[in-house]
Amino acid sequence: MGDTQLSIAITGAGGAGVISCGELLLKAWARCGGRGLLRKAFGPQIRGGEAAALLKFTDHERYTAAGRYDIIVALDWVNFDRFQDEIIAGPDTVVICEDSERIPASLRGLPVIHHAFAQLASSSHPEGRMNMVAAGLLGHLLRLPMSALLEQALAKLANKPEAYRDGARACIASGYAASKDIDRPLPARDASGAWCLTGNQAAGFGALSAGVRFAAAYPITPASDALEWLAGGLEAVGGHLMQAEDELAAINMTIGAAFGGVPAFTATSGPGLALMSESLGLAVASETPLTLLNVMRGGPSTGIPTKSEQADLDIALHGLHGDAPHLVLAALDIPDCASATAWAVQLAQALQVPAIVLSDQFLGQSTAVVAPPRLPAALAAAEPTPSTTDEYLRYRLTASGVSTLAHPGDADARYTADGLEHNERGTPSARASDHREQLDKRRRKLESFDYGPDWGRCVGKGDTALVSFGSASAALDEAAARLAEQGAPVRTVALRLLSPLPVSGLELALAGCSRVVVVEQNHSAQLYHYLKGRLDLPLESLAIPGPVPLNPHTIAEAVGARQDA
Amino acid sequence: MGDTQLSIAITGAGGAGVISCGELLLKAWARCGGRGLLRKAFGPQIRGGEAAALLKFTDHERYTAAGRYDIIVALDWVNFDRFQDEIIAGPDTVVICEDSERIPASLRGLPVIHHAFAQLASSSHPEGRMNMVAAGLLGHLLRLPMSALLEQALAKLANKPEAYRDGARACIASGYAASKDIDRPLPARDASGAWCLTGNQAAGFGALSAGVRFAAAYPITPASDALEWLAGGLEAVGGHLMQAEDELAAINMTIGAAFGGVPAFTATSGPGLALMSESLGLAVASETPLTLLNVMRGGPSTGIPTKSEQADLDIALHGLHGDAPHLVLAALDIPDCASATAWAVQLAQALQVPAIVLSDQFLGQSTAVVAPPRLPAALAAAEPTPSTTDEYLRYRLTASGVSTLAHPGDADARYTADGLEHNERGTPSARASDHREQLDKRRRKLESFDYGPDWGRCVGKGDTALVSFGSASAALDEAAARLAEQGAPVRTVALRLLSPLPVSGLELALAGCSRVVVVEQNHSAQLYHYLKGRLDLPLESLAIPGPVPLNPHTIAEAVGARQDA
Amino acid sequence: MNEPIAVSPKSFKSAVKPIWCPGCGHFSVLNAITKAMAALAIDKDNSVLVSGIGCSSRLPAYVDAYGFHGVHGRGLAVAQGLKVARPELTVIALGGDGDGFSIGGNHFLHACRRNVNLVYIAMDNEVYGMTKGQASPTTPMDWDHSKLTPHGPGVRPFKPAAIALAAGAPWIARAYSGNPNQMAKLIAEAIEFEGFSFIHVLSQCITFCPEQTDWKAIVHERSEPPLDSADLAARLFLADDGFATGLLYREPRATWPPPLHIHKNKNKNENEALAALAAAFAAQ
Amino acid sequence: MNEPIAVSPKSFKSAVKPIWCPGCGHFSVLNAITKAMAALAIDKDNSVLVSGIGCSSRLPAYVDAYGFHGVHGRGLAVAQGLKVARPELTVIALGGDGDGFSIGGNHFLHACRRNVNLVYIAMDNEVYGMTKGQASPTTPMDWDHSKLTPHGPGVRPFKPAAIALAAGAPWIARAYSGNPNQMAKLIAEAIEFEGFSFIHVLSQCITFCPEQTDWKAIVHERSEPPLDSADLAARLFLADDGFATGLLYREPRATWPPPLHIHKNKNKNENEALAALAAAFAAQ
Ligand SMILES: Cc1ncc(C[n+]2csc(CCOP(=O)(O)OP(=O)(O)O)c2C)c(N)n1
Ligand SMILES: Cc1ncc(C[n+]2csc(CCOP(=O)(O)OP(=O)(O)O)c2C)c(N)n1
Ligand code: SF4
Ligand code: SF4
Ligand SMILES: [Mg+2]
Ligand SMILES: [Mg+2]
Repeated sequence: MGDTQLSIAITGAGGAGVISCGELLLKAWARCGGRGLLRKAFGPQIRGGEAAALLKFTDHERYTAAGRYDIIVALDWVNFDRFQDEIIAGPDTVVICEDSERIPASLRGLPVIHHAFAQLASSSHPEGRMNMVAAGLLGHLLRLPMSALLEQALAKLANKPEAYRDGARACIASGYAASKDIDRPLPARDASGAWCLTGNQAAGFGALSAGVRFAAAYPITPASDALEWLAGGLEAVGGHLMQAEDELAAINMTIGAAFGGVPAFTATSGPGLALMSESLGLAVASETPLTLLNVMRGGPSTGIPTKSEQADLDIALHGLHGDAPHLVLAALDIPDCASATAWAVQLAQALQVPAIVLSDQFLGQSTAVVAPPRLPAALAAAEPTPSTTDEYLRYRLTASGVSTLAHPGDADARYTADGLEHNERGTPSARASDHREQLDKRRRKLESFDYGPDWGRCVGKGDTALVSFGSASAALDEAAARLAEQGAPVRTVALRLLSPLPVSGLELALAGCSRVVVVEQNHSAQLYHYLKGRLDLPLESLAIPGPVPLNPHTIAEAVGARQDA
Repeated sequence: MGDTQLSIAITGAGGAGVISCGELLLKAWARCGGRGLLRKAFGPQIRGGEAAALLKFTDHERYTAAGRYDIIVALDWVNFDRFQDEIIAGPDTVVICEDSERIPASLRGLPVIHHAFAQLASSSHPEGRMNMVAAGLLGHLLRLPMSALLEQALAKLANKPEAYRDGARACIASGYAASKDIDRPLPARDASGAWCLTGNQAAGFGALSAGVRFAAAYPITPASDALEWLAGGLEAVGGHLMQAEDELAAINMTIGAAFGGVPAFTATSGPGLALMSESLGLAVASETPLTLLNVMRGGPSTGIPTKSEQADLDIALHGLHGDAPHLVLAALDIPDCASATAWAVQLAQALQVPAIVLSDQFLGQSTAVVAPPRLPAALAAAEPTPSTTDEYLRYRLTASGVSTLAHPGDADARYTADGLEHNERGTPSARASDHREQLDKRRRKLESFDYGPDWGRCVGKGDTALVSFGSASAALDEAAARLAEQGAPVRTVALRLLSPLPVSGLELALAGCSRVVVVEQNHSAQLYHYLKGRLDLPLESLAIPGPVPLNPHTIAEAVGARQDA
Repeated sequence: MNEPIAVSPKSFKSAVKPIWCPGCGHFSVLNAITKAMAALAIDKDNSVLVSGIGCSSRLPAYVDAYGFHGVHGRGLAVAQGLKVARPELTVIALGGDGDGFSIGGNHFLHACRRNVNLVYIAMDNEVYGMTKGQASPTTPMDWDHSKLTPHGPGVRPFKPAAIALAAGAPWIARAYSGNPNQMAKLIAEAIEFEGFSFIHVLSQCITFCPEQTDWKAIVHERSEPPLDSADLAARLFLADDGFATGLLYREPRATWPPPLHIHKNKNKNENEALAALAAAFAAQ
Repeated sequence: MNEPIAVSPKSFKSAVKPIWCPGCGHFSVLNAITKAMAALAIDKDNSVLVSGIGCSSRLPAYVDAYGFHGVHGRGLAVAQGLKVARPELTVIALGGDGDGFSIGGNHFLHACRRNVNLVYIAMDNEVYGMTKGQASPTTPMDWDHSKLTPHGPGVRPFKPAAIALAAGAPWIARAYSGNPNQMAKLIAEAIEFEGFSFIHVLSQCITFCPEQTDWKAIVHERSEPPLDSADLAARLFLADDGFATGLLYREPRATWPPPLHIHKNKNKNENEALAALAAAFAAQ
């Protein structure tokens, strides 16, 4: 397995189509057997702001964003400037731009290729666009056949007027022709059977595969596209997606469908999760299963809606009022968005509890070429403890904590589900004994369940361990690879199950470590404090807020440096 | 200082007026120089359910609920039964009831006084009510002059028809006459200058005293009466209370008034806090000061709305999405509801941040006779770091993290407050450097502030410490007294400031302890895990969920027992 | 309405004893619901009552059917999700004026628009009963019995029928707790109506608004057939006294989801569909 | 409206450059607002623009006044709290159709009822622009351009003016982004009106609804004087095409808080009042 990479950043105005250009290139590359990743970066607002397509072409699956770019294509400099903190050049970076006069300070001294995007676009065709010129240019650099580029462009424009397609054809051709060769090794293209998808699509697919047949939706960046994919997906399998008036309605519609026995799902991001938290508590108390995908973005408040951060861990774990035990999972990478979501649906259904799956803008909106996601095998149906009475008791106290869940339509099991504290029958009760028994039951069913080995991914050996969750895990793995090269091998533990915390699994995985560094992409070290509050281990924190993706190099350095200190 | 106590429980149906009876007795007692506490207990719903007035007459200020009752007055047994877990009899308890045939098992064998409440009520006056008969009876037992009872009864009925007052007079008189003496020592009545109020009233008073001139309200048990008191209080000082359509409106109205420069307040309980969490994040990001009183009740979800629990600590600390540092305080007892709330208002204004004050149903709705609350001295106004530019920068980076806050009407400081990440000027920005700087600033202003010694109350010496927050603290102090009597003195630390956690103060207070037991009234040990996540101390957990009040005896035993183990 | 069948309304009551104050109007609503269910010989196992929080919202536990007692103000959202997921069920949402018009106002608006086929019964006593008598959106401007608004709310009362109409509800009736037979008839009609049917029930709170016993004298049954055009109905709802009872407006229109959609869903081969979705992700 | 004074609208623009798509209708609303402010020679230091989240809601930062850019759907609540706390300020709330009629629907309803003296401008482009073009409450039933609702939302569009009227708004106008002069005039009138004034602006989203350029041909100015009775206005709002512009309805009524209350508050001695409140707690 070689390790050749080529990374390309393309920046432009929000409407200039750099993202489409990146998608076209990645898909054409994938079509020819290549692997890679496209990260999408936007300004604070979706329209009218800046956009960047951040491509990484690789010869094996790599889920981290590029730290430095080999090629930077700037359609203009104003918009490039807004990514100053995010698009870093290396010493060999090649800059391709229209305006070679006003190159920003950070790129000065680098080789520059001037390219008249605007002029080529307009001279090629009345409907010509700069992004297609760029696609042609970069397609040539990537040594892709023009036919592969055209195939993708035409597929994308299939429902548009003929003139658009003609324009794309002409521009790709002229970009291709005008391309100057640069001397860069290209990653091998030998994949087969790969999929090309975003984490949000993967999450939708995972949900559907695990049986979700109802979703309620209120749009929010960066979760909307998971819901958009599901709208079509649900229709295909015979389910329903309802667009709700707000997140309060969305979560309650989800609860309603779930109460009806139809596995139900919703997706949102931080602000929406906050709005849903009251009713998540209702799902806990009424023991209604549901799955909620939270695609994290920069916070607090509206924050940085279009950029990635891992700062909703606290609210996912502790954002419900009262003692409200529930499931929290995290997807580790783009294909794992499918696996983790499918697992969450299974667990939620089996344990009659809401499950929150944490993803983030990076995972959710990046497109990757990957092996098809591994979907979890169906959970063995929990053996219901036989009832000792004839009467149906919705909230019967059982050894496992799980009671038989009847649904409307089931004969002679009529009951009223309740968010008020209740007795086994479901009748509201304020008695201390009922309260204690139901609190115990709701905790017991989560804590006594055997989650198996899927709670996390543990790799490597060493005296030092790096622990993380979600998308930070890929950066961890790359950091570990670097440290191993430097002769300082480390273990990595990536948590897929965050609540209930797999304490014994973690303790085993971290046994004997003299250092445990908790790495996460937020400011207040949320995972660190959570783990420290539950484990007796020598923890250290490495918390770096977004929106720039976690850099494996930085992590390796920080860990290495402290090792020396 | 003696330590004579007399505790009386009066139970009846929701509409039977046992609470009024208890209030009448406590107020008459206070009027005669006595000290005491009235805890109110209700069934799961306010109307039509059961109610209990739980009185404790004492000779010095005591803020815990009684563990056992010396006298139990049951107007009927059906409603008494619903309090089985809460109203515990001792070996010498006297039972006073109408129906001495159907005494429940738990009370059998105790001395019983039969009292024909219903018959006396109806024979005394057409408008006669049992609760007033009971008031007369118990007033006599307490050796209160009849005039003191009548004074309170007539004041309460001042706006009712004359016949009601006549009925009350007649019933009190006949109850008084029919009273049989029981041989119990009575606490001394030598207080002067005391106040008689609930924690919710105290919180309202604290808010007003600290300058609050606007409140927004959505009713919720057990917080509504804080808002109801404030409606009158604000009118008296020239402010406004707006009744909102929901909690989302309430918190945003509060933010609006605060943005206008008027110190603003709202109060709610768990479900409402959950709904407010998104907009609390807005207050954090836009640096808008406000104070939110959260009167905790049994959870999760609708839970047990009328009973006390301390299970909203997690959501108060961690319920906001993104990295959203804010203030969390807790009132330690009924008068401290005034002091802690006033301090919270001062801190929120000084640090331009939302402050959550945790109280609970026990503190909020119990009436106590206490020394007037101590209000904090005005905070020294933070010296604003002089600006180096002429331009007004709303979110200027300063050493303290606090920037000058201009309000509409101020000349030439126009800016737009924003929940989007922004630069110093307030202009939205998605740049990593702006994000990092503003995250640092928002944390810095909270963490670098000197909160002084008011962060908690530390009492006693010993190798073992008991740590708690809020209303559990009183139980802690009594447990400590018991342990001291048993020759096992302990320290107690009651936290008034929970976030930012006063780590150095705590470490000093707990220095040298070999055991630190974290005591709290919830199921999942929320304070324990929070402290463990932030302190390197040998912590143990003693978490007991509601709704029965924490019992000092149980705590002392648990701590003692473990000491032996 | 079908021929009444000999099922006793009592058999539709559950074993849980209502804990409302004696004289509360909500008792009549409970009676009217069980009467209507009996009259239609409704299948208990396939019926669900959904509510929010309030004295009124406690009702589902008192009926022998499936029930969902949710959180304050969100019952209509639960009911819509349920009905869309399980179109064969009879779904009745209910709650109070605080629950439905104050905190739940947005869901009320959008449920009227969306027109999912279910019944919504708003039990309006012009007060927050459960939390001890604060003003609700329907409270008269000058009602000064609450300490929270000691001079009255000072806000124009919310007009449920007018809002429902403006938002697009196709079936609007008003009933009164003093006339449970009329109410039962309306509930039965609402269940049979194809679409979102809204029944505004004047249901007195004897404890906090004893003055509502005067409603008896004011309430009047509207004898004309229901109006069938929104602009005419709007005049009625905005200009009248709000005490006319009966079926006031009826103008059926497309429900959500489109019936075709429900039908189409029945015949899907899920595995084939999933395989096709997977195939679309194939890179090569 | 006062005699226009020679203040330039441009001086009411801030230094922040709008980042809307070229051709977005929201530019006109910005122009109309600054024009109205100039025409009234409004004191910038005493004016506040409050908004929620959406392309439209970004507007406050572009005006040289105080501004508050809140969270999605809650701008009206912020604006009401602000105006009640600081009655001397000029407060303009604004936002989009998603912000105001979907997630913010409940606050819209209750703001109309409550009648706090402020202006509310809803910039309606029948779409969620900011989140890339999903259906909003005002989207036509069959608009199938969003993947979230690939066959169209299938729900009857929300009628903002009809809802505002039913909820009790006393002043309702409609404007169009293609006619900023008329809009400026209406905004100025709204500012001067004593009460809650609602301007429904048809403001096209060129990116996601290019078909809205056709509005130019459909929009028609209503020349009659504004209606002054709710039941008549209801007929107009429910039966017409929704494209009539101008001041459509005006029927002043009591604002909240009652003006007397505001006035009384001015003369309180706070210390005396606090002492009296404390005295009421005295036990002996
Ligand atoms: C989120 C939330 N806010 C507030 C409450 C408190 N609360 C419970 S019931 C209720 C009002 C009930 O009034 P209504 O719906 O009219 O029912 P009624 O009791 O009058 O029948 C309120 C405000 C709550 N349970 N949850
Ligand atoms: C609580 C919450 N939910 C969802 C969003 C995502 N969101 C941002 S703007 C918007 C819709 C904006 O539409 P509209 O108000 O019509 O404004 P426009 O962009 O069309 O001008 C949505 C759903 C959010 N920011 N917050
Ligand atoms: S308080 Fe009012 S609404 Fe509630 S049960 Fe009693 S009478 Fe009925
Ligand atoms: S997306 Fe639409 S609403 Fe948003 S700025 Fe562009 S044109 Fe305007
Ligand atoms: Mg009510
Ligand atoms: Mg819009």
